Amino acid sequence: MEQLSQLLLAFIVFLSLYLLGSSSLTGCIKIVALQGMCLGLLPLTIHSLGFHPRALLLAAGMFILKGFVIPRVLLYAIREVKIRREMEPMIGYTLSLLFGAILIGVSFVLAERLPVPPGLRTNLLIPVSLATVMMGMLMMISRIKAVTQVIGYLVFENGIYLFGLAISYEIPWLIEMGVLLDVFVAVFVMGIIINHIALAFDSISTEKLTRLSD
Amino acid sequence: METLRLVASYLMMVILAPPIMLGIITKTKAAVAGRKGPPVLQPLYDTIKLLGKGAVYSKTTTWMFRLGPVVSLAAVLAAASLVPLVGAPLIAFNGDAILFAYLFALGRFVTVTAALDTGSSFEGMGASREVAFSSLAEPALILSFASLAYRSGGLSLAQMFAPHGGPSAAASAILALGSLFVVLLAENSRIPIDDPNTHLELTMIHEVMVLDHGGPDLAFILHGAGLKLVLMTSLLVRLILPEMPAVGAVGSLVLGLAAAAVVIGLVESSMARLRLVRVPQLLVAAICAATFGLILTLR
Amino acid sequence: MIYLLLVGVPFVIGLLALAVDSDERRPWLLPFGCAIHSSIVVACWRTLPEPIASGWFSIDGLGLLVLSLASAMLLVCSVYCLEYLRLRRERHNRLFTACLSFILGAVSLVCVSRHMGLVWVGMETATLAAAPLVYFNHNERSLEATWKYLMMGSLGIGLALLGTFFLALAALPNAGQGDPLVIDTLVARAGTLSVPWLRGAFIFLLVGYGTKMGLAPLHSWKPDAYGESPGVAGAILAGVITSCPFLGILRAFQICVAAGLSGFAQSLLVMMGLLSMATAAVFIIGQRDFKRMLAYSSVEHMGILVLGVGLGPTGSFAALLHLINNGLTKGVLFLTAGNIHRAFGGKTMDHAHGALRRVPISATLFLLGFVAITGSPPFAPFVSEFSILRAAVDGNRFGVALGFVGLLAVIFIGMATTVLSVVYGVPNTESKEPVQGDSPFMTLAPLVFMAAIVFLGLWLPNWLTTVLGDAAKLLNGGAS
Amino acid sequence: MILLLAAVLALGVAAVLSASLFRHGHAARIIVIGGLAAAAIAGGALAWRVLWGLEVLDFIRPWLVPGAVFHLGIDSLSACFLLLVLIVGGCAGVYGEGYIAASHGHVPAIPARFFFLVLMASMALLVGARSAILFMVAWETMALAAFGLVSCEHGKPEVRKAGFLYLLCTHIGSLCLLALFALLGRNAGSLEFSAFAAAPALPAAQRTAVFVLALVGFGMKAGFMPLHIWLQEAHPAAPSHASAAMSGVMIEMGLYGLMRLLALLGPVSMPAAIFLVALGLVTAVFGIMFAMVQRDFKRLLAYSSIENIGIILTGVGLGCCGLASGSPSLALLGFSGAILHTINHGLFKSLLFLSAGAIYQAVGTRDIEACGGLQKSMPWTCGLTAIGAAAICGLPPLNGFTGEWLIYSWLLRPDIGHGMRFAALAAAILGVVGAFAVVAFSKCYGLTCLGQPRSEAARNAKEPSWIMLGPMALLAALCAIIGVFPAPALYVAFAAAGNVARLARPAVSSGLDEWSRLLGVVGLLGAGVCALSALLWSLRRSLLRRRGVAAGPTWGCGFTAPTARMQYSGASYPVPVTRVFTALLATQEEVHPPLGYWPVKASFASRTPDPALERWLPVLVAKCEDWLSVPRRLQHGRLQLYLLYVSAFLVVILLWKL
Repeated sequence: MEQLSQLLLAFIVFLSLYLLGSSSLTGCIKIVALQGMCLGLLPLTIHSLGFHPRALLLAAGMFILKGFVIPRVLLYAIREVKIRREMEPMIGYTLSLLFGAILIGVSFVLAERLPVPPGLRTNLLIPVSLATVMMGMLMMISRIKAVTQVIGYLVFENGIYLFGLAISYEIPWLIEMGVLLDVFVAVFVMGIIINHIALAFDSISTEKLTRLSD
Repeated sequence: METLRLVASYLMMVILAPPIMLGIITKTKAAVAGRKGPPVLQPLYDTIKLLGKGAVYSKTTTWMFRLGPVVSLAAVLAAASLVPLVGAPLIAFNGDAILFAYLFALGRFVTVTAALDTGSSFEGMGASREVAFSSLAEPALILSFASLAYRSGGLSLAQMFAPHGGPSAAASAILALGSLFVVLLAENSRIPIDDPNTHLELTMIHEVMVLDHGGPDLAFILHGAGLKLVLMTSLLVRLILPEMPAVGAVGSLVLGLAAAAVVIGLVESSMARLRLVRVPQLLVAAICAATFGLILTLR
Repeated sequence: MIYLLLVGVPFVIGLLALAVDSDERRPWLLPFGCAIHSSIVVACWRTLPEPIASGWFSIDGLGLLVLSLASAMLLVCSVYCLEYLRLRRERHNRLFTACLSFILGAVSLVCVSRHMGLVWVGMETATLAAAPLVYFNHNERSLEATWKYLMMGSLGIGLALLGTFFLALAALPNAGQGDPLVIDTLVARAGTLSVPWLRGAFIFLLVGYGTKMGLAPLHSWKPDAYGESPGVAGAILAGVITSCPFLGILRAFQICVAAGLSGFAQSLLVMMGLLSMATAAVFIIGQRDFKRMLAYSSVEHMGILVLGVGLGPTGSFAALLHLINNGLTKGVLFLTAGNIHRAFGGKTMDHAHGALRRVPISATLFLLGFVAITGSPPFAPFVSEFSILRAAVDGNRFGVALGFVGLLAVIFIGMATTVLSVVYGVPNTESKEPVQGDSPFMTLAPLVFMAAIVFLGLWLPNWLTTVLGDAAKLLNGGAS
Repeated sequence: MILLLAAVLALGVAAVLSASLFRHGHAARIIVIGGLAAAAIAGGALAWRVLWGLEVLDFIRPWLVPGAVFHLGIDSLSACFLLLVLIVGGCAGVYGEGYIAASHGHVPAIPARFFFLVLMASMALLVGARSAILFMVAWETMALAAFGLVSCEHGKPEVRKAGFLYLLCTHIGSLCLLALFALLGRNAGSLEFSAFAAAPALPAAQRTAVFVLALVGFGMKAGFMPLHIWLQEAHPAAPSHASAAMSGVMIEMGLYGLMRLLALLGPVSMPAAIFLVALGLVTAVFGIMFAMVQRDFKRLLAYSSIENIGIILTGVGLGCCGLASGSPSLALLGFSGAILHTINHGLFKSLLFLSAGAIYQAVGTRDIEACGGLQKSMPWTCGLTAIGAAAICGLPPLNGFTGEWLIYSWLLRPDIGHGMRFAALAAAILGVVGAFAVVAFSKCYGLTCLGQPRSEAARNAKEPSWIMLGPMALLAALCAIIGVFPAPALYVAFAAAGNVARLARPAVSSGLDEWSRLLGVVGLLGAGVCALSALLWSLRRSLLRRRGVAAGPTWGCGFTAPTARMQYSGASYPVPVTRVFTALLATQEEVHPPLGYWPVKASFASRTPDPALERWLPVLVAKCEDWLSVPRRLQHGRLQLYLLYVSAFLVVILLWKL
């Protein structure tokens, strides 16, 4: 079990890095979906208590939502506004990958300062979740298309959820609900906004959204 | 009785001294120039004659123009009461020196405004020059007053302008004297700062301000100017001259005044009027002298 | 029960508003709902309700303050809305009206819930409910503003959630007995919390809620959102919605102090406070758009709030007082700014000149509001700002005091330039739409706020003082 | 003490009524004058009681504002300023009614009335305030009311500029005062003035801080060089009765603050005292120099206010020197000189501003070059102006001399310590200032009222209504009375000075006897001058009665066709002096000399910009501008950047603090 969870975590980090480097929009969405599925599997593996009914429930919910529903919404959105597939990051792919690597380092440094919470099989969870959060933020910062920023936000959310796993048993299920609600609403609202942007600018590049400034 | 005598002699000095002193000055100048010159009492005759005359007033002028000569003479008369003309002053108190200076300022203010009242460009010019030069003479006057006050230990003219001993005191007194002499020339518009009997308006300072006055007004003005001269000269004389017991206080003062008149006459006939642009420099020099004198007293 | 009412009534009203489909009649729901809510709040003032649901819900001084502020401001603003929405016939106000009362509900949730998770949920609801307000004008600029507001807001919300998780991890050692995220439990067992996690929690909560509150350098959405939304939305954003994240930060601070981390927390707060004031000063100088100027002034005052909290008990008292004063004054400023904006059809110095001639009452109130917000007596903000200054000086923080006064001066210069040129002068005659002067309700609302400011500036009621004192004690480790 | 409250309330109620209920016509006029009268009666009675040594209990009530107590108290210092406020303000207020009526709507009546009365009320409250918060409330209300008055006619851009500048300066000053009181409150543990007085002495560094803060905070209001920048802009902008009250009383409140602080905290160190004297002299010289070269007569008056503030500050500094050198008599002399000059300045400066207002309304311009010959058309106004001008030059029969005389006799006192002989130089500088004042005001009065009219408007100007002339006459009468009979004013000044120097009444009264004797003689001589003038005048009359008096044209020295334009102009009049100080004044001249044999047109224009406002400040502002432009780029408009700020800040904080 432990190896499996380690493996999954490593895979999640790898997926985030891959996202930073990948250029195709649909590809990105698919990768996020994949990452979501991994997250869905993770609770089954990570805790010493093994197959807990709530863990199953949570896993199923996450698997469906992050793996299928949200990617569908996104794909629908980009089909609606028929944007060009390829997209250009503000900083080149290599550089953003480099930053991603640095952020992973940073997150491990930070995790060093935090004691490992009890009842956790792997001490990899905290740094990985921090790294995912940071890479999500990096993606939001470095990409231009609105959709990609949404994807970045999804990665960020995945990181938070990953963190939530660490304590998913100690505190009631409200937190998970919070995560789901958060992800769902975020994507939902942003989808609407993207459509409006499309109507307003007939392209969803945020380049146009720089009128308001001092 | 005593006070009555004092007042009487005071009036004598105030009425007679100015014209006679002016007369002596003109007489000296004439003598130096090798002329006979008018009699010594000529200014007195002039004054009396002017008092008897009528007056012509410009249609531009208002009551300010008529008030000017009156108030300026009154101010000088009031100043006279502070000066020990007959041994002791009529009124003496600590700080009357400042009042003395400001009474002259009052006279200047009304003369200047009276001049401006005529609306003549020439009189405006005279007024402008008068206020300018007097504002440079003011610090010299006050600084020399200060050094004299410090050295005599009192801020009353009677005290300040009494002869005192002491070498350093003497030195400072001499410097103060010098600057005071320049102030005297400036205040009374004598050569080398101003020429009382020039006839080119463009070069005048004081005379040009009184061009429009005539009759009693002019008499007041002339007498006031003369009295001003007498007052300041008598102060200087008291500072220089020790009181001669033979002739008494009044006598020594009169003699001193006569001598001063001769000196002024000699100065005026020996040198020419300065160019107007040079006048401020002379006054500033006086200020420097007074400051130096002050520093000497402080030492 | 009373909690249910506080949270439920607004949501019910909001749903009703969604149901009603007449733009004329719908707005009347708002004052109605707000009045009910306010009466409940008054009831709370009389007797504080008991905690329920194993301490998940209860009201303490802090919550009561924010709750009352929110309720009162929304009541007055809803009156303003009646007329405002009548003037804006061209827009459907269904979402606008509903969201206003959803906001009230969410804010009430934040105030009455003592569970950090619930606090967070309420915060998120408030954020989302505010988005349609920002987007009310439906033009490109408001769209951009909304986009930025939502992205930044979501980021902040996410970080705040992460902070909440950190808090839970800090509380893990005493998991099992009770719910670890209930504030009272956290404060009670503060000694047993694991310090590194708590530090992390505070940092994440500060950054997360700070983003929503608009502390520099996390403020960058603020000028856009405030500048492009209608005046009344600005008033609610600046007066009500910013006070929720502030409450969240206060909760975190409360726990840190109880756990003996007060030095760490205070240093962070003071730093962010001064930084926010400095940033505001930089951008207020030479600001030509008076709504953006107000936004930056809001950044400044958020800074003043956290600065005050960072200065210890007296400072916290002043900061809590300033929370109320700032909210009310911002109400005056934004509402009158909206009126001026509408009277001139523009919100920059180039459009708006001589407002005193065109909308005399609004312009006078705008001017007075400016004088008040910059801390001149006899207005209320003077009292709080002066107390904060005294707190700094009394605590020997002379550098902080110097920075505080200096920044206040610079900000005053900046605001005066804009405000005076807007208020005074002669209006340029060629204006597009027919000029509309002052209208009763829309001047009444800011007038009420102004009256409140003057009153509080000259006479701070005892009951308010006691509650403020209790809250300040609560914050700084005293027993509630 | 109830009386003070009554006065404040009367003014406040009158303000509200005149603004709200009775907006127009006689009702408002009656309300205003009634309020002023009621306040004057109540306050006057109170001041009388205090000055004549009767005990007045403080009025202390709890005040539900953190750290505040509603504490009113009054001592001779307060009473002295209260009297000044009520007299000058009352005259200005009554005049203002006529002024507003005669302005035909140029001066908006409601704000002019309302803010004026609020200004009065706040000043009356200010002198009674005995706790920092009450003081600040009164202070700021005063400042805001004055701002309202300045920007009454905000249609004009220069008025807006002036109002903006004034608001800036006053608010920065208030912030300094806030810091000051916070510092004192920290030391005393309370914001009560009595606690300040009782508190232990501050450490040296904080003492310096207090000194600087007080100097900036109060000096901004009083207009010490170079903090004066708002003054010469605001006074011309305000309606004349407002500028009279502002220049006559409000700016002196800054000095009241300084003296109040001295009375609370005790003597300052010798260097600080000497610094005060130096600052006062610099301010005085600067003010009068720039007054000389103005062509707008209200601006000229404003600059001369700076000068007089400088003289008063010199007096205060001398008093501090006395305290620092442990000589109570010198301290008393300095302070009393300062306070006496404050009273006098309040009287003649408001008189001059009022007459300036009358002339402005009659001629329609404030430009000296467009006036002239007004003494024929409006003899009363010009006569009163003459009195004011003579008084402000400090000429003997009038009150201006008395205060200056006290300061002179401090400076030239032969028995002051050897270390303080620098005083003589100060005396010389004061002498220059006095002489320059003669230049400035012989110009102001002479060129405005005398000579030939320089414009059509000046030729057919009209005398203002009695309601404007009455207050002016009253002020002029007070100037003359104090000049010839200074004893009462001196008594007030000494009582107040005793408070400032923290001396007991016996010590004060012994000093008072000496100096009132001397000043009595001065007044006597002044009366003598008047008597002599009357004598000579009647002599002249009798002489001229016998002879004829003819009228003719002014003697043109042979030039037969002089015109009004050939008179000496305001620009050319002070030139002989200004030529000497070109380097300091930096007058800008624009000369187009007549060219060729048949010159078509030639012109000469000169202007002297205020150095602090127009030469130093812009440089500073420009520096700040380009310094600020760097961080402005941060608000770039790009969402990605904003997100970057958040993330970067988070990471930094985490690495630093976690």
